[in-house]
Amino acid sequence: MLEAKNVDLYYGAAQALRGVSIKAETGKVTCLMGRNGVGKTSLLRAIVGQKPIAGGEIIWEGKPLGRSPSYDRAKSGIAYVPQGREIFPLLTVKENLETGYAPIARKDRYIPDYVFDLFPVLKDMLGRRGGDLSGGQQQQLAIGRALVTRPRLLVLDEPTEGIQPSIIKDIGRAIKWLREQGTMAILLVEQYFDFAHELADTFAVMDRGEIVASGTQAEMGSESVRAHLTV
Amino acid sequence: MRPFPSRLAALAIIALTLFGVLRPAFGADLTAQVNALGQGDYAALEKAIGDLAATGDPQVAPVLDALSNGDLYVRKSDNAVVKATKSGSGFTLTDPVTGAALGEAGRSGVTKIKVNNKIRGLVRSATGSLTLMSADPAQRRSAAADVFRSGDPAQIPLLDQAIAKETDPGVKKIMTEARAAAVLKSDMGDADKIAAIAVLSTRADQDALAMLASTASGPDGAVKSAAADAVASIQGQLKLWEGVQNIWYGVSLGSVLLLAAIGLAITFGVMGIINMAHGEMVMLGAYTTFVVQEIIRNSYPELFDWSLAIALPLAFLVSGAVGVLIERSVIRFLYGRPLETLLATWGISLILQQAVRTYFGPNNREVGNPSWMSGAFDLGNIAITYNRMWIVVFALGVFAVLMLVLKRTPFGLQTRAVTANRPMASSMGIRTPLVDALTFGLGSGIAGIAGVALSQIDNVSPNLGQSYIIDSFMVVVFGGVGNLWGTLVGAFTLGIANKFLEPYAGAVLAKILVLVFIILFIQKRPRGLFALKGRSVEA
Amino acid sequence: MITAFFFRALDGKTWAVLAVLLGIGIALPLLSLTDPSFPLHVPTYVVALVGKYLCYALLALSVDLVWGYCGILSLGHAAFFALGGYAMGMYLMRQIGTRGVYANPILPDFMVFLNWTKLPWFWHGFDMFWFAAIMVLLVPGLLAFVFGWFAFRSRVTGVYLSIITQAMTYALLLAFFRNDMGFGGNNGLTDFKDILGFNIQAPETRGVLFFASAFALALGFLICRAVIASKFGKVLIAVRDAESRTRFIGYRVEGYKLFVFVLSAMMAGVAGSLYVPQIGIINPGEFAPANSIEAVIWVAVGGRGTLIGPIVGALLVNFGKTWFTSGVLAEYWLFVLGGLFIAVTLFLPKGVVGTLMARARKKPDETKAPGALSPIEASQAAEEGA
Amino acid sequence: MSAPEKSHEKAKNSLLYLDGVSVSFDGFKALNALSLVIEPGEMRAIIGPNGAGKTTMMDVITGKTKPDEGDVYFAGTTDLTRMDEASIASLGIGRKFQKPTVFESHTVWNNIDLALAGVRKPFATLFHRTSAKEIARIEEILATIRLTDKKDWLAANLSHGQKQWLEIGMLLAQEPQLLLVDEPVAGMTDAETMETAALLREIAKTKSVVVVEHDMHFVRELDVKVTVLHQGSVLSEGTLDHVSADPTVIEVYLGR
Amino acid sequence: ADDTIKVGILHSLSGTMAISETTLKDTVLFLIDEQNKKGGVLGKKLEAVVVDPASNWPLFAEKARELISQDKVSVVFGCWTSVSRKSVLPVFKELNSILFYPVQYEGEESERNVFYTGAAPNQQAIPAVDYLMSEEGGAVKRWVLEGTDYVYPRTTNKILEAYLKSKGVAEEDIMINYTPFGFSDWQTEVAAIKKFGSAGKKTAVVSTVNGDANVPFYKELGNQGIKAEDIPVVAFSVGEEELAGIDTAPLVGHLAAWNYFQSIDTPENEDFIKKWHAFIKNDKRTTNDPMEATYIGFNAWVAAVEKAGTTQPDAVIDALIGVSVPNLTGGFSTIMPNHHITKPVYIGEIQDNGQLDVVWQTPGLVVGDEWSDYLPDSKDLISDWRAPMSCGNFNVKTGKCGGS
Ligand SMILES: Nc1ncnc2c1ncn2[C@@H]1O[C@H](COP(=O)(O)OP(=O)(O)OP(=O)(O)O)[C@@H](O)[C@H]1O
Ligand SMILES: Nc1ncnc2c1ncn2[C@@H]1O[C@H](COP(=O)(O)OP(=O)(O)OP(=O)(O)O)[C@@H](O)[C@H]1O
Ligand SMILES: NC(N)=O
Ligand SMILES: [Mg+2]
Ligand SMILES: [Mg+2]
Repeated sequence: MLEAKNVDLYYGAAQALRGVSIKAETGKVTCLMGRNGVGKTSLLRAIVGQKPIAGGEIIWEGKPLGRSPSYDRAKSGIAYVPQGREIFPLLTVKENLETGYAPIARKDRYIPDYVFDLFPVLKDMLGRRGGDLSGGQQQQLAIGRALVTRPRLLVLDEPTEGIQPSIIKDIGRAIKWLREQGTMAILLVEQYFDFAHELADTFAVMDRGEIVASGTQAEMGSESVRAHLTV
Repeated sequence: MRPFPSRLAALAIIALTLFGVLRPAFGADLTAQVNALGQGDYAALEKAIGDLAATGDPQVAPVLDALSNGDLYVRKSDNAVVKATKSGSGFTLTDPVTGAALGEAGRSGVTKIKVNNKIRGLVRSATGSLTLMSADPAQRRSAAADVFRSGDPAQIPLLDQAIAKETDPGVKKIMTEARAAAVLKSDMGDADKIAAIAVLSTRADQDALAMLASTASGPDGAVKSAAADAVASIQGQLKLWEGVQNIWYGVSLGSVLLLAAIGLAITFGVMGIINMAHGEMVMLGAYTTFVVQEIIRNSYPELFDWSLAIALPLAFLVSGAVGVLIERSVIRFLYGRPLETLLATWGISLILQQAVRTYFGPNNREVGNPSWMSGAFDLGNIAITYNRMWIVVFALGVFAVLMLVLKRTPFGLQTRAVTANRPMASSMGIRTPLVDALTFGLGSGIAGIAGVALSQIDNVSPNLGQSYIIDSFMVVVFGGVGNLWGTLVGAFTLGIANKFLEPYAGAVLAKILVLVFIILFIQKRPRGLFALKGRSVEA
Repeated sequence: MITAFFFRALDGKTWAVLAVLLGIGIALPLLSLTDPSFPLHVPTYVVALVGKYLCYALLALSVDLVWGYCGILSLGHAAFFALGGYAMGMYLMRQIGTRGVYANPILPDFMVFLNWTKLPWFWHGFDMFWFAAIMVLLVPGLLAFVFGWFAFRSRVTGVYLSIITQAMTYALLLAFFRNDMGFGGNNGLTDFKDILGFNIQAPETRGVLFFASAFALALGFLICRAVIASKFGKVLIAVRDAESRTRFIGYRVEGYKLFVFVLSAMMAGVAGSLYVPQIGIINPGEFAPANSIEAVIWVAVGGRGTLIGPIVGALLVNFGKTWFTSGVLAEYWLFVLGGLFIAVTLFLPKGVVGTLMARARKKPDETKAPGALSPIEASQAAEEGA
Repeated sequence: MSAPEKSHEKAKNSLLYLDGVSVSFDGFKALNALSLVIEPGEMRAIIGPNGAGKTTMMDVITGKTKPDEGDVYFAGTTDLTRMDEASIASLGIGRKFQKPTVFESHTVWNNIDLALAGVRKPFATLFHRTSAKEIARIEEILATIRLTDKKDWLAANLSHGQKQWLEIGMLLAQEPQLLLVDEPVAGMTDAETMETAALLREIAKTKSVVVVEHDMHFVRELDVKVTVLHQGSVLSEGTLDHVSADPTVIEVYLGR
Repeated sequence: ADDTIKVGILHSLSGTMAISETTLKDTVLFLIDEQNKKGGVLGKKLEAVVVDPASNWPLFAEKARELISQDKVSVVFGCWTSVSRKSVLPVFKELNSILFYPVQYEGEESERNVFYTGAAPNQQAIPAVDYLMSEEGGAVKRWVLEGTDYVYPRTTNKILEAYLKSKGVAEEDIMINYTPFGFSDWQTEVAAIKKFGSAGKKTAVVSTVNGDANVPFYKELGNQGIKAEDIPVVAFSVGEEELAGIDTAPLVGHLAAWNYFQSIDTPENEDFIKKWHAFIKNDKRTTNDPMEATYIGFNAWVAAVEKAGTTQPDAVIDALIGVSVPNLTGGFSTIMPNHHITKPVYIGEIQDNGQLDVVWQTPGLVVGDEWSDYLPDSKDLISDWRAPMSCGNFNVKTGKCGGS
């Protein structure tokens, strides 16, 4: 289980996160929502270690992560699908997937079949350069790449952004399938409410760097979530 | 030993010649003649050499060799000519003819017999005729070559004898050519000369051309026209060879450029660091070679031929370690600020240069060529020097290994991922600091081994790096940043272009033209020869 | 229109810089003419030294205009500097007239002893100051125009552009080295006697040249300021940050680049032309790629994308060089200088001026001076350091 | 393939006319004989699978990519394939990029100012003074994109979504005749999405708009003719309901 | 302080020229040390002021100005390349000080403030060619003039070309070629030399190749098998110091022309070398010609100061003319009115220990000729800095002193 407690984060002097606390449990999808610029991405970057936090702590599987670098967090089972995908453009699709070998045991260094089952396009495109793929293809690659590290926490930042409906459905199915495996905590940032609603076990809503509402799907009616998202 | 009066010596020579050339002379007679070498000025020396040669005694050859090598001295006490080798502060003396030990002498006890180029030339043609009959084919070969060069008609009878006895076809050919050369200079009949021209025209090289050309400018007649024809045909062939030669020189220059640039193709091409200290990494490799050779020279001289093999891994380690140090202490704070790497690495380059200057001194250090890196062999009509050839082979080898590392190993993959997007690579679990350090270390290490090779053809001085840095950047950029194949093709293209221009435009203009060519070429292909393509690059 | 153009640039800071530059330009030469016992007396040595620095500062300013504001990292700007210098040198050379060692009224000495019989065509006209003055602007400007016209039209950018500018200056270096070119080979042009009829070594002449350098620098600063303050300046920064995006909103990027590149080359040319009479020699060494790189380094040390930065950087680095190359440090000065460069990059990432300005501003979210390090770069650096 | 004159004829009454446009990258056909006509004042939604060639089509129209073959005409007569990006933009074709690209070290205000219709030539910009009218216009746009309070922020400091808005603002500032909008609502909340739709509908009253989007709610909200691209050519065209019922569209795009 | 006499040292300690110039800095320090051991000059100790002009020509001018006007040195020993000398010249003239220039150069200069203790072309190039043309030198008939593309080789080759032609050498028997500074790929050039030399006539190369380019040049000569017996190369810029960086075994027999060799066996030289080794604490360090030129210049200055009784430049400049000091090769060198000196000329052959053995020498001393007799416009010029003429470029035809 991942637990962030009272996290503060600054860009220069501007505070992007103010005492944010959130939990993501294994086998569940935790969905973080909020309008543009409220700090969702910032929180995720704090969790994966791309941005140091100024206050609070982030605890993963009982141990505080402190200031450990991203690659150590990856080794401890945290995988990240960033906003904007961040595919390695000059690496082929296959090579992009293989970058996930770094934190895992030698015997696990193969691409699990379910990656191709979930995203069949990747199989056809193994030899093409990642940077040449279309946006939707890159998004699938980014998720696939994260899965190669066999994560126990999957952090996804707006995975539906710019993706065609059928693939959104595929991604939705993929996330569901991953949840059903029960081995993985999934932290999902999403703007697309219908999509989030279908997947989320628990919700958290952010505004201006703070969590303004949180609770399980049942506790938080969809209307109350929506209300927080209107301008 | 009492010196013979020289008149007596002269008499002895005449007597000996009458007895027949191949009869061994008496040691005593020879000794007198040898002693004549130390009796006067250059003119006297020339005469003494001529006299010795005229004995036709094979024992004379080593004596003359020693003379030419500067090993003959005059012992002051008795004016005897001795062979001296340095031992400690003095010399160990031996008899030049018999090789018998003659004891020691202090530095002031002997004076060297000075030789100059003219003397050396004389000695060479003299030993040529003396060793034509030697038992060693290599010696006969070089003797024949010497006779060929001197083209002395007086040697024709000797050559005829030698050719008759010769069993080695290669040597026989040279002897035949030597004979032809001599015939052309002799006053033999037209038929003989035309036959000689035919022999020489099959040789078809610059030397043959020179001999035929002087015949062709002689008096009119059948000989002249035959020579003129031969000249024309040789000139045609040489033209062709000139093209081949330019290509080879270009390839060789290209391989030097490749070596100089290949480390930069990693630190700059792959990692995006404008690495102005690259040249200094090359320099460190060259100095490593110097240190290795210095130790070998002082302690294990028999290992000298292995010096480069020993220096290679060491240079890789030294430059690589310095690279890692630089990356960890400076460069790592500059990722994402590529332009500032220019400033910092410039500073590093100044420091490294001055450090080497302070430690090793500002002067050139001597790095020798092992025997297998010295000299040349002929391929058709071009002389291929061993050092250049091995450097071509070496450059291609380094390139291949590097290509394998980057394309076929997990480390290569991680390197490419890290340099493309450091935070994301880290999130994929790649230990970016380690990969960064190792990649920069690899680039620097490769530069170091390039330094080992370059020490074989260039100065080893604190300025070594500076002289390659601009060319290296040109090659990497011309080939297309980030593409190793580009660096390879770029290096050879620029090398060959340069060498084709040089004979016509001269070295300076050729270099200018190549630079202009690069500028124009980049207009056509703004991202180099092997531009990276795709939308990611264009954004 | 023109006055409005300059007027807009004249904010308080600009006034201050102009005042300081012109003040120095007047005060230093005057003080150097005072009696050595006068407490504020300035030795002529200092005037000569600072005069040289001012020319370097103008060169640095010109580099910053293209690099700091338009993202064109020119590694060949010393070429424009040198060409301006050569144009001036040719004028000074022709002023020698019969006072040359061979007393040839037309041919400079180096042509005489290499057996030239007539003046090459490109030397004509340089006996007139106005002609030379035009050439000081025209030759570097024209080279920059032709070079830039091709390169910008072909969309050569980034390191590719940097390297071909380096190739350009390197080719010129080699070309000017050739005695056949008619510019005096590696010895260059030297042994000048007078300029506009005044003895070039007279303290008064030196004073005027010094003032001219300070004035040129002030003028250059004002022009840059005005360019940056205009909408044109905003477009430049846009080009620097996202060139292709700028095209898509309708700006013809090559035109903008060409304009600043030529402007900057002319500034560099003027710097060179003032440098030569004060130094007394111009030779192909000025084309050396290392010189161009050094100019870039002055800018980086001072702070790229600030107009004061390059001036401060040029003064600082060159003063350091003067200082370190004498006395006890003489044999170790490269360690000091190299260390300085590393320290600046690591500890003053925006350069001396850039960092001071950022510190003065404190509030990070405010508009920052255009062109200081982009926050992306800065934040990435911060993260890496963390 | 139609002769140039003929296509010219057909192009006459259209604002944007693409005929038989093909583009390939290293042998991969991104556009395959694509034909498309936009009438003056029309708003058109373009949908299609990821990789169908939608962005590439915009690249072709705006001069970023030169087509291997085919015709692209603007306002009937202007051959866009012969023009560079800047001239095409000056003709009145504005574009919002899929990945928001703004001038990071400019303030939000300056980003809009740069995009503002008006001077484009170097000398003109050198002596240009921002007029009161222009200031008013910038403020108006800032209000529209809700970045008024961030007008002095550097664009680099904006979040992803804020950059999207800023880009839309820049597009508005250009006042183009034809707006090419690539995925404007990606990363926006549902409420913002609806607002954007309203904004585009407003614009479409006077301008022509081509919108690429994957958000079906948004496309429905636009309520315009939809073109479905697939593998570089038109797969289906019509109302949203019409194309949504097309089994191949469901197969390749909408999914089940 | 006033109790010392300051001596400026203006040699590059960094950059491309450090390789040659650093030794000269040490030489001056060594000479100052020796002089101080003898009690200094005029009862005052000498004090060295060392600066580093860093192989940067404008910096040379700046540093010269600093030495003269800030440090108030009485004399400066410095410069190697001609361009550095040209660069500091205006400063020495303006501030009226004294420069001793210790390197062989192209001539065509005689300035009141400069004393040229290196060889002029007639003290090096012409005797070398004379030797090669002689029977003993191999009776060379065909000539390659190979140089680095800058003023010294260009001028020297102009002079040699005129000289060779005056000796009846035909145009087609002279090949002139230039390469850039620091040139390192000599394959084409060496092949061309080989080809030019295989035309049947005895051929020699006169090399004015500069500095670093020599090592790769000689390596290529060795590897392509050009032997000194076939095509000797005589160099004017290669001395013991340069050879220390090369394996000389393949080069034995190639030549150099200088006014001094380390191998020259005189008591003065032996003493000099011994003390030098002690000073520099390294008995492998070589000595070379520019060091001797520095030695001569330094001693001449000391003698002139003693003679004038002051370090005041005008007095010392006047006093210097006619000063005669021992050189290291067993004779005396005299400062002539043209500010050049008299020197013997030696031709040495490279030995496998990196030393040069004298194979020939001029019968007497040669006076440095600043204005070459083989250049049409300079042959009418002479220089005499003694009053009343006091002119560096007096035209004997027009009877006027050109220049100012
Ligand atoms: N590199 C940065 N430097 C300075 N400020 C930043 C930086 N990145 C983000 N911010 C600011 O921090 C705040 C939070 O940004 P963040 O990217 O976390 O938002 P978000 O919730 O992910 O928004 P979106 O939905 O648009 O992606 C925003 O106001 C943004 O302007
Ligand atoms: N520069 C390029 N080099 C190689 N392939 C390219 C390039 N640009 C586009 N492609 C390829 O062309 C195809 C079409 O890409 P395009 O970006 O136009 O798709 P799209 O319809 O906009 O998709 P999305 O909805 O995901 O944005 C993709 O498969 C892509 O990989
Ligand atoms: N004077 C010289 N050798 O440049
Ligand atoms: Mg976000
Ligand atoms: Mg797209």
